[in-house]
Amino acid sequence: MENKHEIYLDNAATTRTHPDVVSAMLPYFSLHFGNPSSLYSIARSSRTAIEEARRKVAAALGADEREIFFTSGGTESDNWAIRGIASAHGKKGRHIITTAIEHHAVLHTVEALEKEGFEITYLPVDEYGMVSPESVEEAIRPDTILISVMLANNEIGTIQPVQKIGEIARSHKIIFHSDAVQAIGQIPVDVRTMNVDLLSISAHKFGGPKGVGALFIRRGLRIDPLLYGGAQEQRRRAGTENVPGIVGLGAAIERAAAMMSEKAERMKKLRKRLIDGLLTIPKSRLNGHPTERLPNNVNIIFDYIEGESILLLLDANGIAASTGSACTSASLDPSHVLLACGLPHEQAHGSLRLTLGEETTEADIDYVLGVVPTVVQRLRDMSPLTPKELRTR
Amino acid sequence: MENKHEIYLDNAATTRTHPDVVSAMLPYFSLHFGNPSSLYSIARSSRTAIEEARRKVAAALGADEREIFFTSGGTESDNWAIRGIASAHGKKGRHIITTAIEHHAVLHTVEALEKEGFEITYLPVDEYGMVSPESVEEAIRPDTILISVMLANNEIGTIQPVQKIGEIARSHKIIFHSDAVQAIGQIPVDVRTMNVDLLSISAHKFGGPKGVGALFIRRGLRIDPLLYGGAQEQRRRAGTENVPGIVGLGAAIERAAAMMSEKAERMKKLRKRLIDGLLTIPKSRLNGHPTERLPNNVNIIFDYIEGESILLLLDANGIAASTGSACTSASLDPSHVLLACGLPHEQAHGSLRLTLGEETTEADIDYVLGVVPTVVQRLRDMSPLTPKELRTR
Amino acid sequence: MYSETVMDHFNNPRNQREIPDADGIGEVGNQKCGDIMRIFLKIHDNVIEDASFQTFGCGAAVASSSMATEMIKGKTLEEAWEISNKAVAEALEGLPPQKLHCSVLAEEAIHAAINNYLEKMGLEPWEEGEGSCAGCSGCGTD
Ligand SMILES: Cc1ncc(COP(=O)(O)O)c(C=O)c1O
Ligand SMILES: Cc1ncc(COP(=O)(O)O)c(C=O)c1O
Ligand code: FES
Ligand code: FES
Repeated sequence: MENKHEIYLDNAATTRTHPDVVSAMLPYFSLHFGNPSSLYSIARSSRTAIEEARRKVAAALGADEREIFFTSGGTESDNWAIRGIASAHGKKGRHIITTAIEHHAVLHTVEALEKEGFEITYLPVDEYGMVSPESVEEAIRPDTILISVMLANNEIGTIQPVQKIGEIARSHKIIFHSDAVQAIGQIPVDVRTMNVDLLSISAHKFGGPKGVGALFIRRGLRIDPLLYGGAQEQRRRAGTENVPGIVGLGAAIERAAAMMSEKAERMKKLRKRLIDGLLTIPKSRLNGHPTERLPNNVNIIFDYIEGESILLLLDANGIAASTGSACTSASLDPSHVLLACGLPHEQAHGSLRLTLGEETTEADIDYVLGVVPTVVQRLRDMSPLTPKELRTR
Repeated sequence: MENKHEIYLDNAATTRTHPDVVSAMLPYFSLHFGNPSSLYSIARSSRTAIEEARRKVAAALGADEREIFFTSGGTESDNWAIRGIASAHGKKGRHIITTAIEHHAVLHTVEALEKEGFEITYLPVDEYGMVSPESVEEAIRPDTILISVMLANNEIGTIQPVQKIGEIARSHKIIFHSDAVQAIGQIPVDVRTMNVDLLSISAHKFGGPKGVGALFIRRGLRIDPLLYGGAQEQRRRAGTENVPGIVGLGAAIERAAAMMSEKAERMKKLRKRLIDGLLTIPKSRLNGHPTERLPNNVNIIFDYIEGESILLLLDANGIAASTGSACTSASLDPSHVLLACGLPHEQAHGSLRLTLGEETTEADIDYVLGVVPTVVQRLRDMSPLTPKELRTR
Repeated sequence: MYSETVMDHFNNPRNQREIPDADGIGEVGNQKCGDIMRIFLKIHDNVIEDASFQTFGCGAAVASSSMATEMIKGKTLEEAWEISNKAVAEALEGLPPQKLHCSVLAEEAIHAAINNYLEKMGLEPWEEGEGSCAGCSGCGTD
């Protein structure tokens, strides 16, 4: 029942694994299938392939190969970074600083630590979803062991002043983690200029496969494992390596880095066209920062209507979009990100997120601009909140 | 540099992902690539595919679909089972019973818990690597919260009396976990007759892809998450689902279950031929149980020689084998399993593990039986331990 | 995981035999990693005329013994004593980090063989310098 007119504008939820990436992965299922830990020559290809992928990831992040550790995705990377530091440095202090708009992979992990006696400071954001470096500095206490601030937000696309926050963390000798899951392939990421000690990425957000990611761990940093077992990944992350997945991650990040600046320019043009068009709808507003935002992110509130119903009507018109983050679309909670930006509850339920991808065309945007006003009007006519002057019936 | 004469006898380390399994996975990379949590119709195929795979895994294990939770592999399943129970039931008691011959994914996890104040009993095994149910019963204390005993050992193939241990656990109302990673596709596994509450599996051990596994969690069991974040997997295991991997796991387990009994018969015949042939070499002995062992497992000690050097010479002859488990081949430790069976250090370094697979032929076995005696003799001639009468020079 | 030179010395070990009338025999072993190395020396006028080995051990241990015996042949006892595990590993074009201690085993075996000779001659054994095990991951790990 897939629609004939299909426009995929939910690239922040996940992206199509690029066919070139799939081709790169294929030989590692049935041909070079050896366990990379094995000694014999038929396992050599798996081992070499993993190290090649590690080099590509390291190159894309400005890191050293020995600082890249493969995981099962962004969620594991976030969990590992936070829990691994809490466990290794918990004797030194039990205070962690993060923000109110982190992904749940960070927020629910620190909440679990809260139950174990850690204290968490959730930094507020301004109306654009921006964290101020000053607020980070003010929150630091003698027992602070970790600061975790995402590089770019998954819902509203706001890009945080991570470099400055990193400098502050460094000057106080506090470990700094950043969730860069949404940033890769969209904006330049360099672990040295960012001053990060830990950085999370996830392959399926930039044309790679689902179920594989990586954690950058600065050399010399002490961190406990999250997964115990075999001696893989320098004894830091156990488990037989997902060789095809890792190869896919390497291929995807290399591709994404190579096309990034050209793609970002194109995305920004399309984004402007989309935002300008949507804001002609009365009582609509852009969420997130006007300029410091991911090139592919559009997030708009239409007053008086609810998110899920917009999605369903858009879907009926062949447009795949989202409200809030995909991971929470199974839940009914309002967006914690929009609430943190100061929106009231009704509105925090009602945003439309459209995230463009490399396949998005101008014609797609124009089609969407044709559909959305009708959909919004239809729902406003249905809503008890809509004032008279905005109703057509 | 892959050898022309290639005989893969390391199926306990990993298996070739079967081409039919890869075909089943392929559409979920670039075609049905939607995030299963998303609402729109193009994500429906991913969601349906996951639920279909869950049904297949449940059917193969005699479980209910709602009891199957997908993970990134056997290691995560083991870590989750143990840490999740320790965290959820740690207030009730802090004693855990396991065995000396578990996989490192279990052993290193309980060791980490030991540092956090848990007490661990490591049950001994007899010379065949067998745990006695009586020893389990004797080890139980009022504060015991978990028993973890593997179904079949990865090095020596010994199959444990898990059903009896499960009965004991049940009668004492203690949670029972079993690592069944090596058993799937080899011997029947049924979570109800086994009386298990938690059971770990890993796809790449039975023709599925690396980087995906599952944990069976009996309905109603209280367990904490290992990975926090999005609302996936009934809110118990966060992270965007590895859709192609999960589809591959489903396809592989269905295939493995269908061919199991026929394959096991064939494996047992080949295994007998191989063991009988190898034991004609003087001063050689079979490790593990003579009958209660996985149909595909052969593990032999040749006195006076060391494991890695056997592997290297076999590899030069196009035979891929292993000593101990692949996960530890990067490390120098002797096999903890063989030590637990009572072997001295030198011998615990010297075993040869050959694990057959569905592609293994009688001709392969005969070729191996031709090569091994020469290799053993050559190394014995080199070894300072070899007595005069076994030397050729 | 091994260099071509390691594999060459493993597949075609040099000097792999017993010297029945050896002047010095050194045997060292490492229970933990289960390796035992025995070095035989034929010594004339303070010079090593012949050297051979027997090894129970991994690929790196076999290759290290083979290379070490090659390196000490024709050397004076003092020169042979100075051959470090590093030199053996370098001559092998490197060893994986977790296998470095296998070359330490070779260094120790040479020292043991030389001291065995000195003792037979009624001389004081020479003293080991800085513990060669330092920087090797072999002993410390569990
Ligand atoms: C900012 C951010 N962090 C973490 C994640 C989790 O990544 P994954 O779903 O690959 O585990 C996501 C996406 O879901 C994300 O957008
Ligand atoms: C008995 C056993 N448990 C757990 C594992 C870990 O599985 P994985 O490597 O898929 O994480 C393995 C294999 O490596 C195993 O043989
Ligand atoms: S000498 Fe012990 S592993 Fe090589
Ligand atoms: S074991 Fe002592 S040098 Fe490695």
